[in-house]
Amino acid sequence: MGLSSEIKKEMYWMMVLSRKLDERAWILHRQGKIAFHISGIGHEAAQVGAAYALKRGYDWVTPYYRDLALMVCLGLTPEEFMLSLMGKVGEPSSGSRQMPSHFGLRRANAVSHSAPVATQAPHAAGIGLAIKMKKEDKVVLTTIGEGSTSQGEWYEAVNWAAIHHLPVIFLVENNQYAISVPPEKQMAVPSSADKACGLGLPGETVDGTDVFAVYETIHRVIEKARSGGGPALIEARMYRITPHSSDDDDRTYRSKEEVDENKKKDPILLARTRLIEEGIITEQEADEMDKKAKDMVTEAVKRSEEAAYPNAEEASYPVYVEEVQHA
Amino acid sequence: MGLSSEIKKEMYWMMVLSRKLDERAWILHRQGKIAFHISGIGHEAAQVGAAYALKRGYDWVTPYYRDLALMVCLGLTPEEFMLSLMGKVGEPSSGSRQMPSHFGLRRANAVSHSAPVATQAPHAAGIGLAIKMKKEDKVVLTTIGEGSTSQGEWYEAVNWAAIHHLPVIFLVENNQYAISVPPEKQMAVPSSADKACGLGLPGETVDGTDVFAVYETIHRVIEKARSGGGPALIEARMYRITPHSSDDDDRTYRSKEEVDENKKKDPILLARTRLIEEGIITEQEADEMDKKAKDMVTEAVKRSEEAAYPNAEEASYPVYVEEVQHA
Amino acid sequence: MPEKTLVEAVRDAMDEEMARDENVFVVGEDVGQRGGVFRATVGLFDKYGGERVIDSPLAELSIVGVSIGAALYGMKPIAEIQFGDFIFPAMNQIVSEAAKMTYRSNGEWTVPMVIRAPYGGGIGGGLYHSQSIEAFFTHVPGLKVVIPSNPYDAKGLLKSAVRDPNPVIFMEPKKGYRLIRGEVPDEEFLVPIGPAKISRSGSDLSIFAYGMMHYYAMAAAEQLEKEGISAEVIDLRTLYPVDRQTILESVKRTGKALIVHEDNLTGGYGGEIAAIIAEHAFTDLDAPVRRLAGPDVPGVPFSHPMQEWFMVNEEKIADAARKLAQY
Amino acid sequence: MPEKTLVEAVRDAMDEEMARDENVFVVGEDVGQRGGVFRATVGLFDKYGGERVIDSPLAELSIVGVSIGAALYGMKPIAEIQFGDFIFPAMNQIVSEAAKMTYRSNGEWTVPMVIRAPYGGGIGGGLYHSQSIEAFFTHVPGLKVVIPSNPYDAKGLLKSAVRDPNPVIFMEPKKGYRLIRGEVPDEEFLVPIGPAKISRSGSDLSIFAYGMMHYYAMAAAEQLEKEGISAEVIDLRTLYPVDRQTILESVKRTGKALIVHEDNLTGGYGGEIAAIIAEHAFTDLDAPVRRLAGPDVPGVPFSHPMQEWFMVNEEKIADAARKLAQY
Ligand SMILES: Cc1ncc(C[n+]2csc(CCOP(=O)(O)OP(=O)(O)O)c2C)c(N)n1
Ligand SMILES: Cc1ncc(C[n+]2csc(CCOP(=O)(O)OP(=O)(O)O)c2C)c(N)n1
Ligand SMILES: [Mg+2]
Ligand SMILES: [Mg+2]
Repeated sequence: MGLSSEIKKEMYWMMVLSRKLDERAWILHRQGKIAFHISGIGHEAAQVGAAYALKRGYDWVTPYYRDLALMVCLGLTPEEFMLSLMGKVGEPSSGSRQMPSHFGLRRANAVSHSAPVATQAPHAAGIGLAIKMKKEDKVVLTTIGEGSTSQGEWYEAVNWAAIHHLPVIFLVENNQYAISVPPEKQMAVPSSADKACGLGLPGETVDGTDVFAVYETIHRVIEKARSGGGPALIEARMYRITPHSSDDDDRTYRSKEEVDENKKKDPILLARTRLIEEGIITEQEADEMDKKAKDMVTEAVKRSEEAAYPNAEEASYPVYVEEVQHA
Repeated sequence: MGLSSEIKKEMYWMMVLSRKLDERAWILHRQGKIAFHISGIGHEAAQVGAAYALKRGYDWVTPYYRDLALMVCLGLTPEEFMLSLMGKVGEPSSGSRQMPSHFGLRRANAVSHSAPVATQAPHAAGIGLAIKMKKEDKVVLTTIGEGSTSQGEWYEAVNWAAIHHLPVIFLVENNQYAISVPPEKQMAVPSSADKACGLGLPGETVDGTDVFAVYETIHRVIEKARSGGGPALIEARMYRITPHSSDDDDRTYRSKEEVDENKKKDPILLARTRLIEEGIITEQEADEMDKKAKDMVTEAVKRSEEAAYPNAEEASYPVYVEEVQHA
Repeated sequence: MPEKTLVEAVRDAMDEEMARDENVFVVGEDVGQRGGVFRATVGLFDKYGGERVIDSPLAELSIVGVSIGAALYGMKPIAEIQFGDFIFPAMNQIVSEAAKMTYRSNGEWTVPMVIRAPYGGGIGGGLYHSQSIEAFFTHVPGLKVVIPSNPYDAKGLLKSAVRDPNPVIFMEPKKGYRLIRGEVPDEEFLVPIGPAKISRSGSDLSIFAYGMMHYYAMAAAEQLEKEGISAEVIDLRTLYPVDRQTILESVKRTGKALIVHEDNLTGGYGGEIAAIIAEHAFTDLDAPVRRLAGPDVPGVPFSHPMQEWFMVNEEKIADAARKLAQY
Repeated sequence: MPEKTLVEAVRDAMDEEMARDENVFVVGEDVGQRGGVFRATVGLFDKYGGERVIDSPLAELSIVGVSIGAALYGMKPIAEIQFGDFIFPAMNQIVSEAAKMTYRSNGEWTVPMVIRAPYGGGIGGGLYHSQSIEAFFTHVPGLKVVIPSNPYDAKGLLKSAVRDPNPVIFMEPKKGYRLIRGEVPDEEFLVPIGPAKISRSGSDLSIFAYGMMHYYAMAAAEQLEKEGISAEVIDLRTLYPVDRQTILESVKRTGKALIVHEDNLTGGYGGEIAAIIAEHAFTDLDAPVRRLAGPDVPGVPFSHPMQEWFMVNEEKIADAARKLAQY
């Protein structure tokens, strides 16, 4: 499948680093040091696989709140993430105007995300339209949860991309829940990918816990889209290992047994085992990566704790701008 | 197919009567006697076929503006239609608050229609939900143009019906245009019925110029829905023989040749030929029906012209009601 | 009398109304087993079952649209919008359909439904979990807009809303859900939709507020009393249709008006109150009509210092009132 | 100087801007070969082709959402909403996305786009082809709201809107499309977004209006002059952000304010103007601030007598001004 050992190792590293950031966020929340966290634990394979299929920094992304690992691959630094959790100066997506995980990174062509689910999908279609108008060979990847594909907003976006044959990849991260609501209450088809047939674009489901399978699938549809082959809809299936967010109590709607059972398919465990089996890393190297990631995170937390809060008056701008920010 | 000659004749009569009403509306418009007309010419077979598949007055309908023939089958009288064209007292859908063809007929369980396309679709899903909650054996039919299925609103409605297995029939009247825009610019699938596969309900296309074929198809899916078999999506294909409305100039976007060619598939001509061939009516009877319909329409015009305009002050109510109107 | 929190009062109102009338049902995201993300529907799923406490797809448009359909059929839906911020996808169904149904059908069709939506900032929710949305709806004839400021009113007004034959937008100050406690009798009672309430009599100036701002206004008034300033506090409660009489009578007594809301100043609800006073109490006024409201920026920022900059609070109200009293 | 109709001026503005900047494109329903249902885009398809004059699917949400995406990429979309009444499906994209993008991303992302929407009644359009929609948007920081009242301003303001780096809602008084004519120079010119305009100086009272109502206000002022009443007429033009200075200076001169709009009174845009005057021109006022506006019913009725009852016109303005002058 063409991925060098080097790249595979790097992809694994991205998963590990994201996980450590995410785990630390939960700890910070328990310590009362941050007010809110929404977690990507369990989604790392899908996001890292997708990110590596992109020409990062060249292609465009309209992400969603669960995409920490995707953003890390796009260059979001541990410190930047920690700044967002703490609402400090230097947070790159919004200057801490938005809640954590409302991602966006101009330097990486990752568009600012808001909270109303599915709004990013039409933006992706519009970016795809602009790419096509300008006759460029970029693509745009947009991600979303399976529950959010119930929004008419998502349907209209996919419809545009299909009609105009736009270079847009719609990636659905199906983690079996929309807060408490399972997919059967969101759709009458077995997979979000099945929605493709009604919209006139190819649809495919991939094991979202297998980072290399995701890479392979997304890479294929991206390269097709890049060369004028039109959009694709991919569903990556995984399990949301954590509660929806730090505000959620998932014991009200699912059992500990179910969660524990699904932890066996933790994408990082699976990747680790596989890379060791393939002789790409050793147990020891893997442990070292864990440690290195933890240290980086600790350092990032330290620096963020030292960082300043914004001045209150910064809240007064920017409501309007005098000049367009150019792409 | 189980339709008696009597019923077939009645169905033909409904088509003829609707056509004559519709044609007269165009004449009144040309005479400057009315300000606006939106026409159902070409749609009569689909609408009459669908109407006769319902238990009229028992089942529910959320119609759209092109459904004159459907409404005539549900009991809208020629005079009532003419009152709506003229904005006179006694108009049953809105007391002439709404433009003509914004149908609605409480006594027939036909819900008030507005202008923003597709809003009627979620209402149908909600009515279906209520029917299911009350464990009744009614169904609800909702109609829409193919262009309007581009709205997220429609998608969400069908999705609800599919998830909850509601007794809702979604009938798409695909007349090849949304004002000037052809279906290829609305969807990347060949037929609106193809959208069903992405939503998890059965979808089917039927020749919308063949009143009996439409009847047969809709009757089948209605009876299935009535007995708990869930929703269905049917596309009836026909051609919009007139401009979009009296405000439209269709010469800007389609040729006279194209229109003329399609007039050959006028559903009334086809039904007439067929009924004569089957010996159900004679040429002479058919001509008499035309004449009778024309006379009825003339009479209706006369009475409507004599009718009063509403008093200006009637416009001040009803903004709120003191009591719910019960179903 | 038992003491309840505001959110408990909301829950109790729904419970009682569901017990009273089997046509009442609850629909929204996570309202079922999860009991709502703010726990406003806790226990209802166990008591009334999944048929009457429906976990909807993640799609506000159809939550409202389907509810409208059910209401047309004779049901009484209580639709929960998880955060007021997410009501915008449903705007078309609310403004074009629910609000206009009665008028456009000349009273033939009515939409007896309640849309519940938690609103307001100061809870670390950033731009998209903090919005005040009332001004979008206090301008739409056919809707009623109600905002309670305490548990007693919350229960009594919500019960009235469920029984109201018109569509009611019921906004709940989410910051007060657990913070605001108060006595609520066990016996059945209703609070009528319509009249504002004089929460506190005073002679030096009138403070008009609602929801969370009313809570702060009362605290400010207490503070001011110690300083020898007698503030009358009016809880507007039913924002639309507006209770002009209570407002004008109060200004007649005090000669000075301070209008408070947390929503943006410009185009906010306060403008209407100020305009009513400026037109109809002109000769009573001893001072300019003063508005105290959120600044004109697109949302409440997340980071704490910026959030505090945005929010109106007890101190800001007391300050504004002091200056006005001294005018 | 050539005389143009208002709709011609709109068309010319788009033509010039498309010729000037290849990133400018037009998107909407029937804007292509059909040239728009009001013929505002006539000729643009032939001149610039289907890639830059795009017939969208019949779905306002994605017309706006896709335009936002394209704008993020560096394009300059002009999105046409066929009737202002049909803007509500796009509310979420406008309010949650376009308006908040700059602020929420701390200026990293901007949305330079124009949304054009014909609005207003008096054209036999009934509830859904007559609405005034400005009050939904003159309350949304991040948006600009512009309404021209004559061809010169329409052209100059629309060209400014296209060049503005912020999202602009550009509402066109459709009743005036062909009715309102005026001289428009052939040479390039811009009219700045922001300042209101003193259309006519006067000393007895100030009339504040915009769009079609400005046209009637000017006619009323002429009538009043003959009666010896000197009315100053202010064309608000840019409704949001509002030009407080021009408003307050005018009231300082005349001491009396009459605010006119055709939208419903309560919660309408006029409330904000009245509130500004009541707060900041208190000592200048010789009379109550008077608003003249549409009645608080859900829409403009179709039937002629009822429509006239709803609409504000020259006579009603003259009457109100006369009474105010005599106060
Ligand atoms: C329009 C809108 N409605 C409701 C919410 C509240 N909400 C936030 S996340 C969420 C569930 C999303 O589920 P899914 O799309 O499956 O994504 P996941 O969180 O599982 O990754 C909900 C209901 C929202 N953010 N936006
Ligand atoms: C939300 C909305 N947008 C735009 C319009 C204007 N409009 C009225 S009918 C129509 C075309 C509808 O086409 P289609 O759905 O195919 O139905 P048909 O008229 O062909 O029967 C349009 C664009 C509208 N009524 N509602
Ligand atoms: Mg999910
Ligand atoms: Mg059509």
